[in-house]
Amino acid sequence: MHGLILILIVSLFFGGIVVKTKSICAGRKGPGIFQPLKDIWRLIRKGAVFSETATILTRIAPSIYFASVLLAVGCIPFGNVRGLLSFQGDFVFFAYALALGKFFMIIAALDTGSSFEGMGASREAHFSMLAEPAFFGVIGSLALYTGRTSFLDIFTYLHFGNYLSYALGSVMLIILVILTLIENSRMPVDDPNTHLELTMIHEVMVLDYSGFDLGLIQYTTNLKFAMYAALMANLFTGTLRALPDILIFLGTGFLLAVIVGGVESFTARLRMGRIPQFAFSLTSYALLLFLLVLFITGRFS
Amino acid sequence: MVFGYYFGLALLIIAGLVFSRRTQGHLILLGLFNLLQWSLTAYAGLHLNSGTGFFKVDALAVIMLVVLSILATTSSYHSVFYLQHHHRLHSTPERAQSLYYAGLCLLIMAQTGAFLASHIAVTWIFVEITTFAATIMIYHERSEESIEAAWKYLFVCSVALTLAFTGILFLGIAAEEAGTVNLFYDSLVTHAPVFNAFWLKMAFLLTLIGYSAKMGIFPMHTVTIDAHTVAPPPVSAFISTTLMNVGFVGIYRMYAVVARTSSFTWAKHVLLIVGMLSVFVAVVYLVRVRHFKRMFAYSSLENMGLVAIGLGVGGLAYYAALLHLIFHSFTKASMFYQIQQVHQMFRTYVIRKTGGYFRNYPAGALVMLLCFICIAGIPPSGLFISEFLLIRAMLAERIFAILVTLLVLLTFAIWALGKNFMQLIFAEPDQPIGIQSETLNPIHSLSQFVLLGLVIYLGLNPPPQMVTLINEAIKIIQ
Amino acid sequence: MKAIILILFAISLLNISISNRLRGFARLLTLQGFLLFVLAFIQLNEVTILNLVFVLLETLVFKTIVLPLFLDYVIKKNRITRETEPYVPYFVSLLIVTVIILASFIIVQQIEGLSGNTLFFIVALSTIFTGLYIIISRKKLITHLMGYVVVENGVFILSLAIGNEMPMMVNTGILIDLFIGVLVMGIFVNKIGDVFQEANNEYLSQIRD
Amino acid sequence: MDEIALKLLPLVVAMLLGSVLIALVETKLKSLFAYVVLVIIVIGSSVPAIRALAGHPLEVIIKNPQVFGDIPIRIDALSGWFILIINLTMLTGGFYGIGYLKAYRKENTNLSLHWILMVIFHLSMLSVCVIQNGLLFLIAWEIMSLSSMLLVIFEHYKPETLRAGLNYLVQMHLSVVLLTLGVAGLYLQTQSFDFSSAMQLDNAAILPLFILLFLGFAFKAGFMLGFIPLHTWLPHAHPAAPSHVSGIMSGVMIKIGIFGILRMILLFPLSKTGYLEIIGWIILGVSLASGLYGVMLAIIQHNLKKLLAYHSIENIGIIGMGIGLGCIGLGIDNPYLSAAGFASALLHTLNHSLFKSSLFYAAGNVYRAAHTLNLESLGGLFRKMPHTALLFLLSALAICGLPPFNGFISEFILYGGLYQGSLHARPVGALLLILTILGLALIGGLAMLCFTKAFGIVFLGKGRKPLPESDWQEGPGNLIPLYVNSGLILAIGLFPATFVKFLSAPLALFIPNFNLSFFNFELLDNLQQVSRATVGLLAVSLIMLGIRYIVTHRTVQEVAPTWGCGYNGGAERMQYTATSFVRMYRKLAAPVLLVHRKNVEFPEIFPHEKRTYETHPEDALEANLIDIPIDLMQRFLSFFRFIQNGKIQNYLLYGLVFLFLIGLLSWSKLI
Repeated sequence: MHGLILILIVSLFFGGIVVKTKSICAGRKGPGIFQPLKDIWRLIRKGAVFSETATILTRIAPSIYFASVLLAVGCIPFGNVRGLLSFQGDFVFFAYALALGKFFMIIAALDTGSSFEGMGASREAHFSMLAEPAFFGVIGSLALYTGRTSFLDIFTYLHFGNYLSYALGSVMLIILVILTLIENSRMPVDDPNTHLELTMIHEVMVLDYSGFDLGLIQYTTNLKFAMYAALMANLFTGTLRALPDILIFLGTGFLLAVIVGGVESFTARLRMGRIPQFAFSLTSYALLLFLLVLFITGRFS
Repeated sequence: MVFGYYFGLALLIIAGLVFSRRTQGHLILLGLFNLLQWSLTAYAGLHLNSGTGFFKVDALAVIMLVVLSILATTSSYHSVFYLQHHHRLHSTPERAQSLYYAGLCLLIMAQTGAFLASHIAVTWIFVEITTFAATIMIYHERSEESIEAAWKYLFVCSVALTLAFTGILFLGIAAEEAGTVNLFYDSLVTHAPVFNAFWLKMAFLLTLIGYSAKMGIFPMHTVTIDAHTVAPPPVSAFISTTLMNVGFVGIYRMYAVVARTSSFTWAKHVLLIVGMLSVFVAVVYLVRVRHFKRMFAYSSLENMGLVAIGLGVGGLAYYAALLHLIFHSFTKASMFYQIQQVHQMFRTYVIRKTGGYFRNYPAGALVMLLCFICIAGIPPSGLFISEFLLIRAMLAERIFAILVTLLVLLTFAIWALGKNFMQLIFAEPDQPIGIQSETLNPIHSLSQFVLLGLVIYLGLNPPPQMVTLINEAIKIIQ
Repeated sequence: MKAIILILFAISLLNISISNRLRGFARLLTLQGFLLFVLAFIQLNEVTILNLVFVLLETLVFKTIVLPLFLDYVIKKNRITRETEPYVPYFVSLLIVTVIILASFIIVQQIEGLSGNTLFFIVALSTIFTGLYIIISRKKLITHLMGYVVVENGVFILSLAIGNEMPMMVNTGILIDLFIGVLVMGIFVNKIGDVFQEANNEYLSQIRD
Repeated sequence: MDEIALKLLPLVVAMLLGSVLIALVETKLKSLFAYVVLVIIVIGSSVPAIRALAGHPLEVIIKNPQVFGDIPIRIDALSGWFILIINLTMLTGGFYGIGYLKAYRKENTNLSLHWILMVIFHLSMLSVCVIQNGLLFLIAWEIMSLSSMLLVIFEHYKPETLRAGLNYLVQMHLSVVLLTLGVAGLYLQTQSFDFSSAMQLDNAAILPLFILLFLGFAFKAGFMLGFIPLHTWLPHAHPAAPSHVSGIMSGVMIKIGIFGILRMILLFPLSKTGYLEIIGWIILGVSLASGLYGVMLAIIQHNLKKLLAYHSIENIGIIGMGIGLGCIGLGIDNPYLSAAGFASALLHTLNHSLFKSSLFYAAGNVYRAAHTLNLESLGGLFRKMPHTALLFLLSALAICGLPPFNGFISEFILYGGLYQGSLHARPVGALLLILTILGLALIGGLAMLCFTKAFGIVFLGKGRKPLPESDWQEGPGNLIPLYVNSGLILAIGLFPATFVKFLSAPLALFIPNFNLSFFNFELLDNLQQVSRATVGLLAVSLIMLGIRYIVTHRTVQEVAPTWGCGYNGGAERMQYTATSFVRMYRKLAAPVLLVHRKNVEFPEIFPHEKRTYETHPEDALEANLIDIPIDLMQRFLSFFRFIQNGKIQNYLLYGLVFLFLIGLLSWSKLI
């Protein structure tokens, strides 16, 4: 249960740290860590303006998006303590719950009938489609390595073997980081603070949202970041007791925010045509990882 | 002496038909003739394997006689309607009607003679008579096309039958060398192994080519197709079914002679070649045919090709060939009877000009649909059972290459048949339809429902008598 | 004696192949009919009155007298022009007929075990095939009829070769059939003559696919 | 003939009589009367099916010595399961049909033919599941294809419907030809038509017969076997058929192909030959290929029904993967793998028939309202038909396999099986299985792209072309089937364990020594957890909606035109269209797809007419694997046109040439 609380805490300050690192890299002082949280709180209390062509779907989509991410978060174990939901193959539920959220956001974007949101929806659908197999590849190699098929068992048995599992963990970390960047459409894939609708992906999908729904969506993006941070943390917790686990969790969350901020400050956005190759390269990395695992577990005699 | 009475009475009725002028006279005589025909069939059925002089009743003859009698009654039934309808349109002279009826009865009598004949030359004579009878009826409509078709049919059939007669003479030479005297089938069959192989092969080949004009398979099939196109529908129903059976019987009896000799495998291969070529030629034209009756003619060519393949494959395929022949006769006859009503509605046989038959005349459209299902060999129909037996026999004989090409060709045929039938039944006609469907009363379609029901019922659970009869007929070859 | 007649018959075949006039063609047919009569007369050893009358009637009366008259009547009635209009030039058809005779000669030699009358078979086979060749290579309808008669003569010679085995009644029955065929065809040619002015084959190929 | 058979016979006779009566009932009552007949058949056939599923199968032998030999009618668990699926889809399809066919009230004869065929179609499908005699099976199989073909060409005045019907007829004939060869071969080996006689087949004969019958059944199922495109009839038949017919056909008739394959795996002693594992791998690979190919083509389709038809191929691929996995499990006799594989295959057949038929009914409603199914001219239909839109959304979510619905459950079991397999299989096997997992994930992603496009373009945004005035209204007639299906979809999604429990009987047939406790422990408990997760997802989203309502219902809610960067001319034509939505995908998948583009450029500097841009998606496989060979054959056949040219000389020449040919052949001893 406390895994869930930890992730919620990380999600609160995650947005602030990213903005903080970017402003420090740009030499500015930048707003406080909890500034995004205050914005969200302001939005939640404000009224909303809806487009005339929008149907009821626009109104219910953000709530379902948040609910699905919340359920996905519930699946993640914390150290050797099982998450809210833990069963054989819960990572399938994890991935498909996220997909449900995305599905609703895409059709909500199409609902307003504006060409910008259509463009955003189309890009979002394509990139998530290309990136999704990577997640399954990673989990597949983990399952093959540990011989188990649920999050809790995988992460607890991950470090029984020899030291190689940590090398394995680091390769997986890199893949998961890139996956986070694509899923939440951060810098290499999309520039969050651009103002030209034609280049946006994620921001343009929520162009017509305001008030409570906009606040909810922004909080959900932070929550997703925290979720991926928790996933990465699990790679390293292994069989440690509770206290160091909490530290590691918060540490990875902080570290991920700094990395995201850093990447955003120093790299430019990829050309729209190159993004599919970038997204699909993840799947080939996952396959490579799988071969590595096959080799490690000596099955390739 | 029963056959003597039959032929005497038959000739009497035909003479009466030729000279009587009044239509009631024609109807009475026609009814009488049908009665005579049925009584002969009943007699033949009861006295299997009996017979004197040049005629003998065996299983094959009985089967063919039963088919002939059924189709004779339905054809005369439809001929009456056809002539009334034709008379209303073209006011055909009395003389043409009486000639038509005389030709019909002559044809039936000649076919009966051909089935029952036990001497090879007697079969030939009766087949020659069928040619004359058929020519009279093809020429009935007195149009330019009917003259051309009648002349071609008469001329090519006569030349083909002359070739068949030379075949008989070669057989005579072979018999003379072997010392036997007569050319009766029984003696031929017993003495065949002794005959000189070359003469026997030449005889079989020439008989095959001669009777192919009658049976409508590859070498001389061309004229039967023209004949079907021009002849009045009840007549073409007759030509494309029972007349083909006559050709089949001619070849079958010759095949029986060859069956006991060393050149039997050679004969099987020749029949296989003939069968495959006929199916191929049929598909070549089925794919691009524009006229209904020509399409039916080509489908007959295809089915006769299948029968020839059945004979060529042997074993179970003999049973399949005979079964196929019987069912094909009934299906093809009902198709021609129904096309008569299609002509009444659309005034044309050209496929593109017809359409919307289902909306205007559902009973006829249902018959057409059943005809398509039966002729295409789609399962509920008996033709599927015979094709299934044929496939099983070919698998047993390990003739895979021919089987695959045959199945591909049959699929093309089904596509073509489907296209044309769907056009007739369901498509929209581009020009308004001739007469209203009220004048087309469904009673005319009754006979087709009976025939097609027969095909489906006999396919699924055939009565034991029929099965024993067919097995008896096969014993002639084995 | 029989050999001479058969050779004469073969010569008449050659002449038929190069006859460009219908009248010439008809006269050659009469010659063939007469030769057949002499041949049949010699060949039939068991001379019964019935056989003699029948053969006499059949060859002499029908083939040499009735048939030519009938053909002339048909030619005059339909005002058929005198040319036989073949597809193939005369010289080439002459070559073809000689080739046919040679071929039948070789074929008959191939078959062993023939009882003596090989010449009969050679002439019979060559007559049949020449008749078929004439039908195939001539345009006019009337020449088809004449070609058919030549084929019939060939068949008659063949039946003579083995005639005495075949029961006479069946043999004659067959020949009657052939003659009825020729008669009906002749009537038809008249009918065609009335409908089509020029009774050759261009008009007779409307029914095609 | 024991008493059950006596009970069966009057049922069948009553149905045939009933169907004849349909023609006599006058038009208004005709659809209703026919539906009553259908319901009676459903009740009559479900009783033995449920008893079979509950564990005691039924067997009746009918004697017919001449042609068929004895005809065994066996209803075991497998056929019981399929009979229930058929009955369910027929119920919803028939009900929807009544509403759908109201517009055709004036064509009386066409209607009565349609409903009689519907009854015959239902009876033939049931008999295919039940009859185990080879020849009678073929007859029932063909009657099924024939009656479905005649149902497809209901709107026969359109030429393209007839063409589609004919294409369908020929392809189904090919399927029957393959099956005939299989049954004939079977009869040759075992001298009896009874399917169960296949047990004593000797080794050499098993494989060829299995392949023949597999190809025959795969034709009906719509597999795309690499270079043997068996699927091409689907995208032609479904758009041409009326919606309730295409719903029933894709919902259940395709499954009869799957039933055939499963029945064969059950009957043929494949394990004896040792090939079972390799066959499993082949089926798995083939299904993955056909799944990917189906969804990749579905995305670029313009016609909504064609899109759904191609999607059926994808779902057949998923079912095939389940079967393949099951066979592999049987091959290396790992009970968990085979249980997971066959359970996912069987459950997905039920799921697919549920959501695919409701998608087609929704498409039927769209067609009734907009008289067109071309995605380019639809849009903004949510206002006109909110219920249909929401139910279409629900089925779309289910078909993409998203959590709270039934599609997720069968894919979840499949994923479990695939991962389990990759753990135990040899290295190469593990690699292949991971590739299948990646493929399945990619299929999920592509399906999501396809259905966001379909739902978003058709129902959301503004109408792209003015709607024709049509008096069609959303009424109970066309919504109840959708609600029934959606209710079942949600029920299976939320409480999977209860439904998977039914599967234990059919699974026991497949897995030799199948112990129930193992099945309960491994599969069912896990599904209990899954149901807790899905119920949790639903609960949390409802809570969130509640919170949202509490927070926002007092705040001011205004409505304003969509943000258009200041441009306020009508947004209809500025919206994203179906083609533009998937443009990036089309560029990526260009090599596989065959898309004809017609591009009218600006002729001169100051253009008069407007620039147009058209794309026509073609099925690449069909284009060069079917169309090219056919017109080659056509050209070859036209060489022989000269035979029937009317000249007498030629007719005689053929006889002589034939004589000469045979003489030559026999002289050279060739014959």
